[in-house]
Amino acid sequence: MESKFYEEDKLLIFRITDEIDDFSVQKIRRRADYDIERYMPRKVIFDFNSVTFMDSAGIGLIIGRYKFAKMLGSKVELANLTSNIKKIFEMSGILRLIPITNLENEKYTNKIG
Amino acid sequence: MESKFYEEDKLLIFRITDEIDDFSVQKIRRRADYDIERYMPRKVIFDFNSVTFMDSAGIGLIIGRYKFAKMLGSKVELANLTSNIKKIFEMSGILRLIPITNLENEKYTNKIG
Amino acid sequence: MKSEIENEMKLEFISKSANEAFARITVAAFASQLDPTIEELADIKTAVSEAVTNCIIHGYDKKQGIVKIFARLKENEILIEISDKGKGIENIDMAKEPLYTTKPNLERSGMGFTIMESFMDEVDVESVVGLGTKVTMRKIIKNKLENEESDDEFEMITKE
Amino acid sequence: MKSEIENEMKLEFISKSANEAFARITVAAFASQLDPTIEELADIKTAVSEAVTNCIIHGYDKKQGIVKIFARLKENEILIEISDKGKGIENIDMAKEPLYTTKPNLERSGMGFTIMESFMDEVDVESVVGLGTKVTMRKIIKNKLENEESDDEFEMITKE
Ligand SMILES: Nc1ncnc2c1ncn2[C@@H]1O[C@H](COP(=O)(O)OP(=O)(O)O)[C@@H](O)[C@H]1O
Ligand SMILES: Nc1ncnc2c1ncn2[C@@H]1O[C@H](COP(=O)(O)OP(=O)(O)O)[C@@H](O)[C@H]1O
Repeated sequence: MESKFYEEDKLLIFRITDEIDDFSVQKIRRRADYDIERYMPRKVIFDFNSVTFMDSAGIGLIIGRYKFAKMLGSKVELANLTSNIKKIFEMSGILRLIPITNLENEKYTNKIG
Repeated sequence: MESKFYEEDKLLIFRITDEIDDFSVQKIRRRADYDIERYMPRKVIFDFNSVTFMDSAGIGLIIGRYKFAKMLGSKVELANLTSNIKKIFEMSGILRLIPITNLENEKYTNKIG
Repeated sequence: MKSEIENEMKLEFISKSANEAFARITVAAFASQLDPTIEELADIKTAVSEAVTNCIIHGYDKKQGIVKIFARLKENEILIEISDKGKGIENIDMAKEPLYTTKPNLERSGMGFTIMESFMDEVDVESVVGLGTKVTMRKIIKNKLENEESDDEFEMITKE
Repeated sequence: MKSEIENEMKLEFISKSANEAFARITVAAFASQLDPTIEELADIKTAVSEAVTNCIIHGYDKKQGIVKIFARLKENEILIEISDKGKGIENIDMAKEPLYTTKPNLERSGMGFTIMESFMDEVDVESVVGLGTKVTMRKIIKNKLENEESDDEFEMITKE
Protein backbone atom coordinates (compact mmCIF):
# COMPACT_ATOMS: atom_id res chain seq x y z
CA MET A 1 0.00 0.00 0.00
CA GLU A 2 1.15 3.48 -0.84
CA SER A 3 -0.09 6.62 0.84
CA LYS A 4 0.11 10.32 0.09
CA PHE A 5 -0.88 13.25 2.24
CA TYR A 6 -1.95 16.52 0.58
CA GLU A 7 -1.08 19.09 3.24
CA GLU A 8 -3.04 22.05 1.79
CA ASP A 9 -6.31 20.04 1.66
CA LYS A 10 -5.61 17.82 4.66
CA LEU A 11 -6.44 14.91 2.38
CA LEU A 12 -4.86 11.47 2.87
CA ILE A 13 -5.04 9.02 -0.04
CA PHE A 14 -4.27 5.33 0.37
CA ARG A 15 -3.67 3.40 -2.78
CA ILE A 16 -4.06 -0.28 -1.92
CA THR A 17 -1.84 -2.45 -4.10
CA ASP A 18 -2.27 -5.85 -2.42
CA GLU A 19 -5.03 -8.40 -2.78
CA ILE A 20 -7.34 -7.86 0.20
CA ASP A 21 -8.04 -10.91 2.35
CA ASP A 22 -7.82 -11.91 6.01
CA PHE A 23 -4.03 -12.37 5.62
CA SER A 24 -3.06 -9.12 3.88
CA VAL A 25 -5.55 -6.96 5.75
CA GLN A 26 -3.56 -6.94 8.97
CA LYS A 27 -0.68 -5.03 7.42
CA ILE A 28 -2.98 -2.62 5.55
CA ARG A 29 -4.92 -1.90 8.75
CA ARG A 30 -1.82 -1.17 10.80
CA ARG A 31 -0.36 1.09 8.16
CA ALA A 32 -3.63 2.98 7.61
CA ASP A 33 -4.26 3.64 11.31
CA TYR A 34 -0.66 4.77 11.77
CA ASP A 35 -0.94 7.31 8.94
CA ILE A 36 -4.42 8.55 9.94
CA GLU A 37 -3.24 9.19 13.48
CA ARG A 38 -0.05 10.84 12.25
CA TYR A 39 -1.57 13.24 9.69
CA MET A 40 -5.00 13.85 11.26
CA PRO A 41 -6.50 14.44 7.80
CA ARG A 42 -9.84 16.11 7.10
CA LYS A 43 -10.63 13.33 4.65
CA VAL A 44 -9.29 9.84 3.90
CA ILE A 45 -9.72 8.24 0.46
CA PHE A 46 -9.05 4.55 -0.22
CA ASP A 47 -8.16 4.07 -3.88
CA PHE A 48 -8.97 0.54 -5.12
CA ASN A 49 -7.56 1.05 -8.60
CA SER A 50 -4.82 -1.55 -8.15
CA VAL A 51 -6.76 -4.09 -6.10
CA THR A 52 -7.05 -7.33 -8.09
CA PHE A 53 -8.89 -9.31 -5.40
CA MET A 54 -11.02 -8.56 -2.35
CA ASP A 55 -13.21 -10.73 -0.11
CA SER A 56 -15.26 -9.79 2.97
CA ALA A 57 -12.09 -8.90 4.87
CA GLY A 58 -12.28 -5.65 2.87
CA ILE A 59 -15.63 -4.81 4.48
CA GLY A 60 -14.19 -5.18 7.97
CA LEU A 61 -11.16 -3.16 6.93
CA ILE A 62 -13.19 -0.20 5.69
CA ILE A 63 -15.71 -0.24 8.57
CA GLY A 64 -12.81 -0.34 11.03
CA ARG A 65 -11.01 2.57 9.37
CA TYR A 66 -14.29 4.51 9.14
CA LYS A 67 -14.80 4.20 12.89
CA PHE A 68 -11.20 5.08 13.69
CA ALA A 69 -11.22 8.09 11.35
CA LYS A 70 -14.56 9.31 12.68
CA MET A 71 -13.19 9.24 16.21
CA LEU A 72 -10.44 11.59 15.04
CA GLY A 73 -12.87 13.80 13.11
CA SER A 74 -12.05 12.53 9.59
CA LYS A 75 -14.33 11.44 6.76
CA VAL A 76 -13.73 8.32 4.64
CA GLU A 77 -14.44 7.87 0.92
CA LEU A 78 -13.81 5.09 -1.59
CA ALA A 79 -12.52 5.45 -5.14
CA ASN A 80 -12.09 3.30 -8.25
CA LEU A 81 -14.17 0.31 -7.20
CA THR A 82 -14.34 -2.51 -9.75
CA SER A 83 -17.77 -4.06 -10.26
CA ASN A 84 -16.81 -7.09 -8.14
CA ILE A 85 -15.58 -4.96 -5.23
CA LYS A 86 -18.59 -2.67 -5.47
CA LYS A 87 -20.91 -5.70 -5.33
CA ILE A 88 -19.24 -6.81 -2.08
CA PHE A 89 -19.48 -3.38 -0.46
CA GLU A 90 -23.10 -3.00 -1.58
CA MET A 91 -24.08 -6.28 0.06
CA SER A 92 -22.75 -5.07 3.41
CA GLY A 93 -24.66 -1.80 3.30
CA ILE A 94 -21.61 0.33 4.14
CA LEU A 95 -22.04 2.44 1.03
CA ARG A 96 -24.88 4.18 2.86
CA LEU A 97 -22.28 5.53 5.31
CA ILE A 98 -19.20 5.79 3.15
CA PRO A 99 -19.53 7.52 -0.23
CA ILE A 100 -17.86 6.58 -3.47
CA THR A 101 -15.85 9.46 -4.86
CA ASN A 102 -14.34 10.20 -8.24
CA LEU A 103 -10.62 10.73 -7.78
CA GLU A 104 -10.25 12.33 -11.19
CA ASN A 105 -12.76 15.07 -10.37
CA GLU A 106 -10.94 15.52 -7.11
CA LYS A 107 -7.94 16.96 -9.04
CA TYR A 108 -5.83 14.27 -7.38
CA THR A 109 -4.51 11.78 -9.82
CA ASN A 110 -4.08 8.26 -8.56
CA LYS A 111 -0.42 8.48 -9.38
CA ILE A 112 0.99 8.47 -5.91
CA GLY A 113 4.60 8.81 -4.83
CA MET B 1 -1.52 -19.92 -32.51
CA GLU B 2 -1.67 -17.48 -35.38
CA SER B 3 0.04 -17.93 -38.73
CA LYS B 4 0.81 -15.69 -41.66
CA PHE B 5 2.19 -16.60 -45.06
CA TYR B 6 4.23 -14.04 -47.01
CA GLU B 7 3.65 -15.10 -50.62
CA GLU B 8 6.45 -13.05 -52.23
CA ASP B 9 9.11 -14.57 -49.94
CA LYS B 10 7.47 -17.95 -49.46
CA LEU B 11 7.89 -17.35 -45.76
CA LEU B 12 5.49 -18.85 -43.19
CA ILE B 13 5.49 -17.34 -39.69
CA PHE B 14 3.81 -19.05 -36.75
CA ARG B 15 3.22 -16.94 -33.71
CA ILE B 16 2.59 -19.31 -30.82
CA THR B 17 0.24 -17.77 -28.27
CA ASP B 18 -0.40 -20.77 -25.98
CA GLU B 19 1.68 -22.16 -23.16
CA ILE B 20 3.60 -25.10 -24.64
CA ASP B 21 3.22 -28.42 -22.84
CA ASP B 22 2.23 -31.98 -23.67
CA PHE B 23 -1.45 -30.94 -23.66
CA SER B 24 -1.35 -27.84 -25.84
CA VAL B 25 1.28 -29.17 -28.23
CA GLN B 26 -1.10 -31.53 -30.01
CA LYS B 27 -3.17 -28.68 -31.41
CA ILE B 28 -0.12 -26.59 -32.34
CA ARG B 29 1.45 -29.55 -34.13
CA ARG B 30 -1.66 -30.31 -36.18
CA ARG B 31 -2.11 -26.71 -37.19
CA ALA B 32 1.55 -26.23 -38.10
CA ASP B 33 1.77 -29.36 -40.25
CA TYR B 34 -1.45 -28.43 -42.01
CA ASP B 35 -0.16 -24.96 -42.91
CA ILE B 36 3.31 -26.15 -43.90
CA GLU B 37 1.83 -28.71 -46.27
CA ARG B 38 -0.64 -26.19 -47.64
CA TYR B 39 1.77 -23.31 -48.34
CA MET B 40 4.97 -25.25 -49.08
CA PRO B 41 7.06 -22.33 -47.79
CA ARG B 42 10.77 -21.80 -48.41
CA LYS B 43 11.20 -21.00 -44.75
CA VAL B 44 9.18 -21.48 -41.55
CA ILE B 45 9.72 -19.22 -38.53
CA PHE B 46 8.29 -19.99 -35.08
CA ASP B 47 7.85 -16.77 -33.13
CA PHE B 48 7.95 -17.33 -29.34
CA ASN B 49 7.25 -13.71 -28.42
CA SER B 50 3.91 -14.54 -26.75
CA VAL B 51 4.88 -17.86 -25.16
CA THR B 52 4.66 -17.54 -21.38
CA PHE B 53 5.56 -21.16 -20.59
CA MET B 54 7.35 -24.03 -22.30
CA ASP B 55 8.59 -27.41 -21.11
CA SER B 56 10.33 -30.22 -23.02
CA ALA B 57 7.22 -30.76 -25.14
CA GLY B 58 8.49 -27.70 -27.05
CA ILE B 59 11.66 -29.56 -28.01
CA GLY B 60 9.67 -32.44 -29.49
CA LEU B 61 7.40 -29.97 -31.25
CA ILE B 62 10.25 -28.14 -32.97
CA ILE B 63 12.23 -31.29 -33.87
CA GLY B 64 9.07 -32.80 -35.34
CA ARG B 65 8.28 -29.71 -37.43
CA TYR B 66 11.94 -29.48 -38.51
CA LYS B 67 11.82 -33.02 -39.88
CA PHE B 68 8.46 -32.50 -41.56
CA ALA B 69 9.52 -29.20 -43.13
CA LYS B 70 12.84 -30.66 -44.30
CA MET B 71 11.01 -33.46 -46.06
CA LEU B 72 9.09 -30.81 -48.00
CA GLY B 73 12.24 -28.78 -48.70
CA SER B 74 11.66 -26.01 -46.09
CA LYS B 75 14.00 -24.51 -43.50
CA VAL B 76 12.98 -23.81 -39.90
CA GLU B 77 14.10 -20.89 -37.71
CA LEU B 78 13.18 -19.70 -34.22
CA ALA B 79 12.54 -16.11 -33.11
CA ASN B 80 12.07 -14.18 -29.88
CA LEU B 81 13.19 -16.83 -27.41
CA THR B 82 13.05 -15.80 -23.75
CA SER B 83 16.04 -16.83 -21.64
CA ASN B 84 14.09 -19.71 -20.10
CA ILE B 85 13.00 -21.09 -23.48
CA LYS B 86 16.47 -20.64 -24.92
CA LYS B 87 17.95 -22.60 -21.99
CA ILE B 88 15.60 -25.50 -22.74
CA PHE B 89 16.42 -25.56 -26.46
CA GLU B 90 20.15 -25.27 -25.73
CA MET B 91 20.05 -28.31 -23.46
CA SER B 92 18.58 -30.44 -26.24
CA GLY B 93 21.23 -29.46 -28.77
CA ILE B 94 18.69 -28.57 -31.47
CA LEU B 95 20.06 -25.04 -31.83
CA ARG B 96 22.94 -26.61 -33.77
CA LEU B 97 20.42 -27.59 -36.48
CA ILE B 98 17.85 -24.85 -36.18
CA PRO B 99 19.07 -21.24 -36.11
CA ILE B 100 17.71 -18.36 -34.06
CA THR B 101 16.68 -15.48 -36.25
CA ASN B 102 15.89 -11.86 -35.59
CA LEU B 103 12.37 -11.15 -36.81
CA GLU B 104 12.90 -7.38 -36.71
CA ASN B 105 15.85 -7.54 -39.09
CA GLU B 106 13.74 -9.79 -41.25
CA LYS B 107 11.47 -6.83 -42.10
CA TYR B 108 8.56 -8.92 -40.79
CA THR B 109 7.02 -7.47 -37.72
CA ASN B 110 5.55 -9.89 -35.25
CA LYS B 111 2.22 -8.21 -35.65
CA ILE B 112 0.35 -10.94 -37.44
CA GLY B 113 -3.14 -10.89 -38.87
CA MET C 1 -16.69 -31.18 -26.54
CA LYS C 2 -17.45 -28.98 -23.54
CA SER C 3 -20.03 -31.39 -22.18
CA GLU C 4 -17.50 -34.23 -21.96
CA ILE C 5 -15.31 -32.47 -19.40
CA GLU C 6 -15.10 -34.43 -16.20
CA ASN C 7 -12.31 -33.85 -13.75
CA GLU C 8 -11.53 -34.01 -10.05
CA MET C 9 -8.92 -32.71 -7.65
CA LYS C 10 -8.22 -32.72 -3.95
CA LEU C 11 -6.10 -30.20 -2.07
CA GLU C 12 -4.98 -30.24 1.56
CA PHE C 13 -2.95 -27.59 3.34
CA ILE C 14 -2.05 -26.27 6.77
CA SER C 15 -4.48 -23.74 8.28
CA LYS C 16 -2.33 -20.63 7.84
CA SER C 17 -3.72 -17.33 6.64
CA ALA C 18 -0.88 -17.14 4.12
CA ASN C 19 -2.54 -20.09 2.33
CA GLU C 20 -5.77 -18.23 1.55
CA ALA C 21 -4.36 -16.78 -1.67
CA PHE C 22 -2.78 -20.10 -2.66
CA ALA C 23 -6.09 -21.95 -2.13
CA ARG C 24 -8.21 -19.62 -4.24
CA ILE C 25 -5.62 -19.52 -7.05
CA THR C 26 -5.58 -23.33 -7.14
CA VAL C 27 -9.35 -23.63 -7.40
CA ALA C 28 -9.47 -20.87 -10.01
CA ALA C 29 -6.77 -22.59 -12.10
CA PHE C 30 -8.80 -25.81 -11.95
CA ALA C 31 -12.10 -24.07 -12.73
CA SER C 32 -10.57 -22.33 -15.73
CA GLN C 33 -10.84 -25.62 -17.64
CA LEU C 34 -14.56 -24.83 -17.95
CA ASP C 35 -13.62 -21.60 -19.73
CA PRO C 36 -15.45 -19.24 -17.33
CA THR C 37 -15.72 -15.50 -17.80
CA ILE C 38 -13.44 -13.24 -15.73
CA GLU C 39 -16.48 -12.35 -13.65
CA GLU C 40 -17.37 -16.00 -12.94
CA LEU C 41 -13.78 -16.72 -11.99
CA ALA C 42 -13.72 -13.74 -9.61
CA ASP C 43 -16.93 -15.01 -7.98
CA ILE C 44 -15.39 -18.45 -7.43
CA LYS C 45 -12.19 -16.99 -6.00
CA THR C 46 -14.13 -14.83 -3.56
CA ALA C 47 -16.38 -17.66 -2.38
CA VAL C 48 -13.39 -19.99 -1.90
CA SER C 49 -11.52 -17.30 0.00
CA GLU C 50 -14.48 -16.84 2.37
CA ALA C 51 -14.85 -20.56 3.11
CA VAL C 52 -11.11 -21.17 3.53
CA THR C 53 -10.70 -18.14 5.79
CA ASN C 54 -13.57 -19.43 7.94
CA CYS C 55 -11.85 -22.82 8.40
CA ILE C 56 -8.64 -21.09 9.46
CA ILE C 57 -9.93 -18.39 11.81
CA HIS C 58 -13.20 -19.87 13.09
CA GLY C 59 -12.79 -23.65 12.66
CA TYR C 60 -9.23 -23.89 13.98
CA ASP C 61 -9.18 -20.58 15.85
CA LYS C 62 -5.50 -20.04 15.00
CA LYS C 63 -4.52 -23.54 16.18
CA GLN C 64 -2.86 -25.69 13.52
CA GLY C 65 -5.09 -27.97 11.51
CA ILE C 66 -5.66 -29.19 7.95
CA VAL C 67 -8.03 -27.54 5.49
CA LYS C 68 -9.32 -29.79 2.69
CA ILE C 69 -10.73 -28.84 -0.67
CA PHE C 70 -12.35 -31.23 -3.09
CA ALA C 71 -13.46 -29.98 -6.50
CA ARG C 72 -15.19 -31.65 -9.41
CA LEU C 73 -15.90 -30.36 -12.90
CA LYS C 74 -18.81 -31.99 -14.65
CA GLU C 75 -20.27 -30.70 -17.88
CA ASN C 76 -20.67 -26.98 -17.20
CA GLU C 77 -20.71 -27.11 -13.40
CA ILE C 78 -18.09 -26.85 -10.70
CA LEU C 79 -18.65 -28.46 -7.31
CA ILE C 80 -16.39 -27.31 -4.46
CA GLU C 81 -16.27 -28.82 -0.96
CA ILE C 82 -14.20 -27.01 1.66
CA SER C 83 -13.85 -28.61 5.08
CA ASP C 84 -12.07 -28.48 8.41
CA LYS C 85 -11.94 -30.73 11.46
CA GLY C 86 -12.25 -27.75 13.77
CA LYS C 87 -14.70 -26.68 16.40
CA GLY C 88 -17.89 -26.72 14.30
CA ILE C 89 -20.90 -24.37 14.21
CA GLU C 90 -23.61 -24.52 16.86
CA ASN C 91 -26.39 -22.77 14.98
CA ILE C 92 -25.94 -22.84 11.21
CA ASP C 93 -29.00 -20.70 10.45
CA MET C 94 -27.74 -17.98 12.73
CA ALA C 95 -24.21 -18.24 11.32
CA LYS C 96 -25.60 -17.64 7.83
CA GLU C 97 -27.35 -14.40 8.83
CA PRO C 98 -25.78 -11.33 7.21
CA LEU C 99 -23.59 -9.38 9.66
CA TYR C 100 -23.55 -12.21 12.22
CA THR C 101 -20.01 -12.85 13.42
CA THR C 102 -18.44 -14.34 16.53
CA LYS C 103 -15.18 -12.51 15.88
CA PRO C 104 -15.99 -8.78 15.69
CA ASN C 105 -12.73 -8.09 17.51
CA LEU C 106 -10.85 -9.40 14.44
CA GLU C 107 -12.88 -6.91 12.35
CA ARG C 108 -14.80 -9.76 10.72
CA SER C 109 -17.91 -8.42 9.02
CA GLY C 110 -20.19 -11.45 9.26
CA MET C 111 -20.75 -11.30 5.49
CA GLY C 112 -18.86 -14.47 4.52
CA PHE C 113 -21.82 -16.82 4.07
CA THR C 114 -23.90 -14.07 2.46
CA ILE C 115 -21.17 -13.54 -0.15
CA MET C 116 -20.79 -17.28 -0.79
CA GLU C 117 -24.56 -17.56 -1.31
CA SER C 118 -24.76 -14.62 -3.64
CA PHE C 119 -21.68 -15.56 -5.73
CA MET C 120 -22.40 -19.29 -6.09
CA ASP C 121 -25.55 -21.04 -7.33
CA GLU C 122 -25.87 -23.32 -4.33
CA VAL C 123 -24.27 -23.34 -0.85
CA ASP C 124 -24.79 -26.08 1.68
CA VAL C 125 -23.27 -26.11 5.19
CA GLU C 126 -22.87 -29.23 7.33
CA SER C 127 -21.31 -28.95 10.75
CA VAL C 128 -20.97 -30.97 13.93
CA VAL C 129 -19.80 -29.19 17.07
CA GLY C 130 -16.39 -30.54 18.05
CA LEU C 131 -15.93 -32.41 14.77
CA GLY C 132 -15.79 -29.82 12.05
CA THR C 133 -17.52 -28.06 9.19
CA LYS C 134 -17.99 -28.73 5.48
CA VAL C 135 -19.22 -26.15 2.99
CA THR C 136 -20.40 -27.48 -0.38
CA MET C 137 -20.84 -24.99 -3.22
CA ARG C 138 -21.93 -25.34 -6.84
CA LYS C 139 -21.72 -22.91 -9.70
CA ILE C 140 -22.91 -23.26 -13.27
CA ILE C 141 -20.50 -21.84 -15.82
CA LYS C 142 -22.31 -20.40 -18.81
CA ASN C 143 -20.95 -21.81 -22.02
CA LYS C 144 -19.10 -19.20 -23.99
CA LEU C 145 -20.35 -20.35 -27.36
CA GLU C 146 -18.31 -17.93 -29.43
CA ASN C 147 -15.05 -19.20 -27.94
CA GLU C 148 -15.92 -22.77 -28.57
CA GLU C 149 -16.67 -22.05 -32.16
CA SER C 150 -13.38 -20.30 -32.80
CA ASP C 151 -11.53 -23.14 -31.06
CA ASP C 152 -13.17 -25.72 -33.25
CA GLU C 153 -12.71 -23.81 -36.45
CA PHE C 154 -9.44 -25.42 -37.38
CA GLU C 155 -10.61 -28.88 -36.44
CA MET C 156 -13.48 -28.50 -38.88
CA ILE C 157 -11.12 -27.49 -41.64
CA THR C 158 -8.85 -30.49 -41.17
CA LYS C 159 -11.77 -32.84 -41.17
CA GLU C 160 -12.74 -31.90 -44.73
CA MET D 1 10.87 -13.52 9.35
CA LYS D 2 11.74 -15.43 6.21
CA SER D 3 13.45 -18.22 8.11
CA GLU D 4 10.31 -19.00 10.11
CA ILE D 5 8.25 -20.03 7.08
CA GLU D 6 7.09 -23.60 7.30
CA ASN D 7 4.20 -24.85 5.27
CA GLU D 8 2.87 -27.99 3.60
CA MET D 9 0.31 -28.93 0.99
CA LYS D 10 -0.91 -32.02 -0.80
CA LEU D 11 -2.63 -32.10 -4.18
CA GLU D 12 -4.25 -35.05 -5.98
CA PHE D 13 -5.82 -35.02 -9.42
CA ILE D 14 -6.87 -37.27 -12.29
CA SER D 15 -4.16 -38.11 -14.83
CA LYS D 16 -5.40 -35.90 -17.66
CA SER D 17 -3.09 -33.81 -19.81
CA ALA D 18 -5.40 -30.84 -19.25
CA ASN D 19 -4.27 -30.89 -15.60
CA GLU D 20 -0.60 -30.21 -16.40
CA ALA D 21 -1.13 -26.45 -16.41
CA PHE D 22 -3.30 -26.57 -13.28
CA ALA D 23 -0.65 -28.61 -11.40
CA ARG D 24 2.26 -26.29 -12.15
CA ILE D 25 0.21 -23.17 -11.36
CA THR D 26 -0.73 -24.66 -7.97
CA VAL D 27 2.86 -25.47 -7.03
CA ALA D 28 4.02 -22.05 -8.25
CA ALA D 29 1.33 -20.29 -6.19
CA PHE D 30 2.48 -22.25 -3.14
CA ALA D 31 6.19 -21.62 -3.81
CA SER D 32 5.58 -17.91 -4.19
CA GLN D 33 5.32 -17.67 -0.40
CA LEU D 34 9.14 -17.96 -0.41
CA ASP D 35 9.25 -14.84 -2.56
CA PRO D 36 11.23 -16.38 -5.44
CA THR D 37 12.46 -14.49 -8.49
CA ILE D 38 10.50 -14.83 -11.74
CA GLU D 39 13.33 -17.00 -13.02
CA GLU D 40 13.20 -19.34 -10.01
CA LEU D 41 9.44 -19.62 -10.34
CA ALA D 42 9.75 -20.45 -14.06
CA ASP D 43 12.28 -23.18 -13.20
CA ILE D 44 9.90 -24.73 -10.66
CA LYS D 45 6.96 -24.62 -13.08
CA THR D 46 8.98 -26.31 -15.80
CA ALA D 47 10.29 -29.08 -13.52
CA VAL D 48 6.79 -29.74 -12.13
CA SER D 49 5.36 -29.84 -15.64
CA GLU D 50 7.97 -32.45 -16.68
CA ALA D 51 7.32 -34.73 -13.70
CA VAL D 52 3.52 -34.45 -13.92
CA THR D 53 3.52 -35.09 -17.67
CA ASN D 54 5.65 -38.20 -17.09
CA CYS D 55 3.12 -39.59 -14.59
CA ILE D 56 0.31 -39.04 -17.08
CA ILE D 57 1.84 -40.28 -20.32
CA HIS D 58 4.44 -42.80 -19.11
CA GLY D 59 3.18 -43.90 -15.67
CA TYR D 60 -0.47 -44.31 -16.61
CA ASP D 61 -0.01 -44.58 -20.36
CA LYS D 62 -3.29 -42.71 -21.03
CA LYS D 63 -5.23 -44.94 -18.63
CA GLN D 64 -6.94 -43.12 -15.77
CA GLY D 65 -5.06 -42.83 -12.50
CA ILE D 66 -4.28 -40.37 -9.73
CA VAL D 67 -1.25 -38.08 -9.69
CA LYS D 68 -0.13 -36.87 -6.25
CA ILE D 69 1.94 -33.86 -5.34
CA PHE D 70 3.28 -33.12 -1.90
CA ALA D 71 5.15 -29.87 -1.27
CA ARG D 72 6.84 -28.43 1.78
CA LEU D 73 8.34 -25.01 2.36
CA LYS D 74 11.02 -24.84 5.02
CA GLU D 75 13.20 -21.83 5.57
CA ASN D 76 14.37 -20.96 2.06
CA GLU D 77 13.82 -24.35 0.45
CA ILE D 78 10.95 -25.99 -1.40
CA LEU D 79 10.62 -29.77 -1.45
CA ILE D 80 8.30 -31.25 -4.10
CA GLU D 81 7.31 -34.93 -4.39
CA ILE D 82 5.36 -35.99 -7.48
CA SER D 83 4.15 -39.57 -7.71
CA ASP D 84 1.98 -42.02 -9.59
CA LYS D 85 0.86 -45.60 -9.04
CA GLY D 86 1.52 -46.45 -12.66
CA LYS D 87 3.77 -48.90 -14.45
CA GLY D 88 7.11 -47.84 -12.97
CA ILE D 89 10.56 -47.50 -14.54
CA GLU D 90 12.75 -50.53 -15.21
CA ASN D 91 16.11 -48.81 -15.47
CA ILE D 92 16.22 -45.43 -13.76
CA ASP D 93 19.78 -44.62 -14.83
CA MET D 94 18.88 -45.18 -18.45
CA ALA D 95 15.64 -43.20 -18.11
CA LYS D 96 17.64 -40.23 -16.81
CA GLU D 97 19.95 -40.17 -19.84
CA PRO D 98 19.42 -37.10 -22.04
CA LEU D 99 17.41 -37.90 -25.20
CA TYR D 100 16.33 -41.32 -23.88
CA THR D 101 12.60 -41.79 -24.39
CA THR D 102 10.29 -44.79 -24.75
CA LYS D 103 7.70 -42.66 -26.57
CA PRO D 104 9.40 -41.15 -29.62
CA ASN D 105 6.16 -41.67 -31.55
CA LEU D 106 4.50 -39.07 -29.28
CA GLU D 107 7.37 -36.69 -30.19
CA ARG D 108 8.76 -36.92 -26.66
CA SER D 109 12.30 -35.59 -26.59
CA GLY D 110 13.73 -37.62 -23.71
CA MET D 111 14.86 -34.38 -22.04
CA GLY D 112 12.42 -34.40 -19.09
CA PHE D 113 14.77 -35.67 -16.39
CA THR D 114 17.66 -33.61 -17.76
CA ILE D 115 15.55 -30.45 -17.44
CA MET D 116 14.39 -31.35 -13.91
CA GLU D 117 18.01 -31.91 -12.87
CA SER D 118 19.25 -28.68 -14.35
CA PHE D 119 16.37 -26.50 -13.04
CA MET D 120 16.21 -27.92 -9.50
CA ASP D 121 19.00 -28.31 -6.93
CA GLU D 122 18.32 -31.97 -6.25
CA VAL D 123 16.28 -34.64 -8.05
CA ASP D 124 15.75 -38.15 -6.74
CA VAL D 125 13.77 -40.87 -8.54
CA GLU D 126 12.32 -43.95 -6.84
CA SER D 127 10.37 -46.47 -8.89
CA VAL D 128 9.10 -50.03 -8.62
CA VAL D 129 7.93 -51.76 -11.81
CA GLY D 130 4.19 -52.36 -11.58
CA LEU D 131 3.79 -50.14 -8.50
CA GLY D 132 4.69 -46.65 -9.55
CA THR D 133 7.19 -43.82 -9.52
CA LYS D 134 8.03 -40.96 -7.16
CA VAL D 135 10.20 -37.99 -8.11
CA THR D 136 11.50 -35.87 -5.23
CA MET D 137 12.93 -32.45 -6.04
CA ARG D 138 14.42 -29.67 -3.92
CA LYS D 139 15.22 -26.09 -4.77
CA ILE D 140 16.81 -23.38 -2.67
CA ILE D 141 15.21 -19.99 -3.11
CA LYS D 142 17.75 -17.20 -2.75
CA ASN D 143 16.61 -14.61 -0.26
CA LYS D 144 15.72 -11.39 -1.96
CA LEU D 145 17.16 -9.17 0.75
CA GLU D 146 16.05 -5.87 -0.76
CA ASN D 147 12.41 -6.96 -0.77
CA GLU D 148 12.55 -8.08 2.80
CA GLU D 149 13.95 -4.76 3.87
CA SER D 150 11.27 -2.74 2.12
CA ASP D 151 8.59 -5.01 3.58
CA ASP D 152 9.91 -4.56 7.06
CA GLU D 153 10.39 -0.83 6.76
CA PHE D 154 6.98 0.08 8.09
CA GLU D 155 7.15 -2.46 10.88
CA MET D 156 10.33 -0.82 12.10
CA ILE D 157 8.71 2.58 12.08
CA THR D 158 5.71 1.46 14.13
CA LYS D 159 7.96 -0.18 16.69
CA GLU D 160 9.57 3.14 17.56
N1 LIG E 1 -15.55 -23.33 9.43
C1 LIG E 1 -16.18 -22.78 10.51
N2 LIG E 1 -15.98 -23.32 11.75
C2 LIG E 1 -16.58 -22.78 12.84
N3 LIG E 1 -17.39 -21.71 12.79
C3 LIG E 1 -17.63 -21.12 11.58
C4 LIG E 1 -17.04 -21.63 10.40
N4 LIG E 1 -17.47 -20.86 9.36
C5 LIG E 1 -18.29 -19.94 9.89
N5 LIG E 1 -18.40 -20.07 11.23
C6 LIG E 1 -19.23 -19.25 12.15
O1 LIG E 1 -20.17 -18.54 11.37
C7 LIG E 1 -20.05 -17.14 11.59
C8 LIG E 1 -20.42 -16.37 10.35
O2 LIG E 1 -19.49 -16.64 9.31
P1 LIG E 1 -19.32 -15.62 8.10
O3 LIG E 1 -20.68 -15.29 7.53
O4 LIG E 1 -18.31 -16.17 7.16
O5 LIG E 1 -18.78 -14.28 8.77
P2 LIG E 1 -17.36 -13.93 9.45
O6 LIG E 1 -16.32 -14.91 8.95
O7 LIG E 1 -17.08 -12.54 8.99
O8 LIG E 1 -17.55 -14.04 10.92
C9 LIG E 1 -18.63 -16.95 12.06
O9 LIG E 1 -18.46 -15.76 12.80
C10 LIG E 1 -18.40 -18.21 12.89
O10 LIG E 1 -18.95 -18.08 14.18
N1 LIG F 1 6.41 -41.61 -14.06
C1 LIG F 1 6.96 -42.46 -14.94
N2 LIG F 1 6.47 -43.72 -15.08
C2 LIG F 1 7.01 -44.61 -15.95
N3 LIG F 1 8.05 -44.30 -16.74
C3 LIG F 1 8.60 -43.07 -16.67
C4 LIG F 1 8.08 -42.09 -15.77
N4 LIG F 1 8.83 -40.96 -15.91
C5 LIG F 1 9.76 -41.24 -16.83
N5 LIG F 1 9.63 -42.50 -17.30
C6 LIG F 1 10.49 -43.16 -18.32
O1 LIG F 1 11.69 -42.41 -18.45
C7 LIG F 1 11.89 -41.99 -19.81
C8 LIG F 1 12.60 -40.65 -19.84
O2 LIG F 1 11.79 -39.64 -19.27
P1 LIG F 1 12.06 -38.12 -19.66
O3 LIG F 1 13.51 -37.81 -19.47
O4 LIG F 1 11.10 -37.30 -18.89
O5 LIG F 1 11.75 -38.02 -21.21
P2 LIG F 1 10.38 -38.13 -22.05
O6 LIG F 1 9.23 -37.85 -21.11
O7 LIG F 1 10.52 -37.09 -23.09
O8 LIG F 1 10.32 -39.52 -22.59
C9 LIG F 1 10.50 -41.97 -20.38
O9 LIG F 1 10.51 -42.09 -21.79
C10 LIG F 1 9.84 -43.19 -19.70
O10 LIG F 1 10.20 -44.38 -20.33
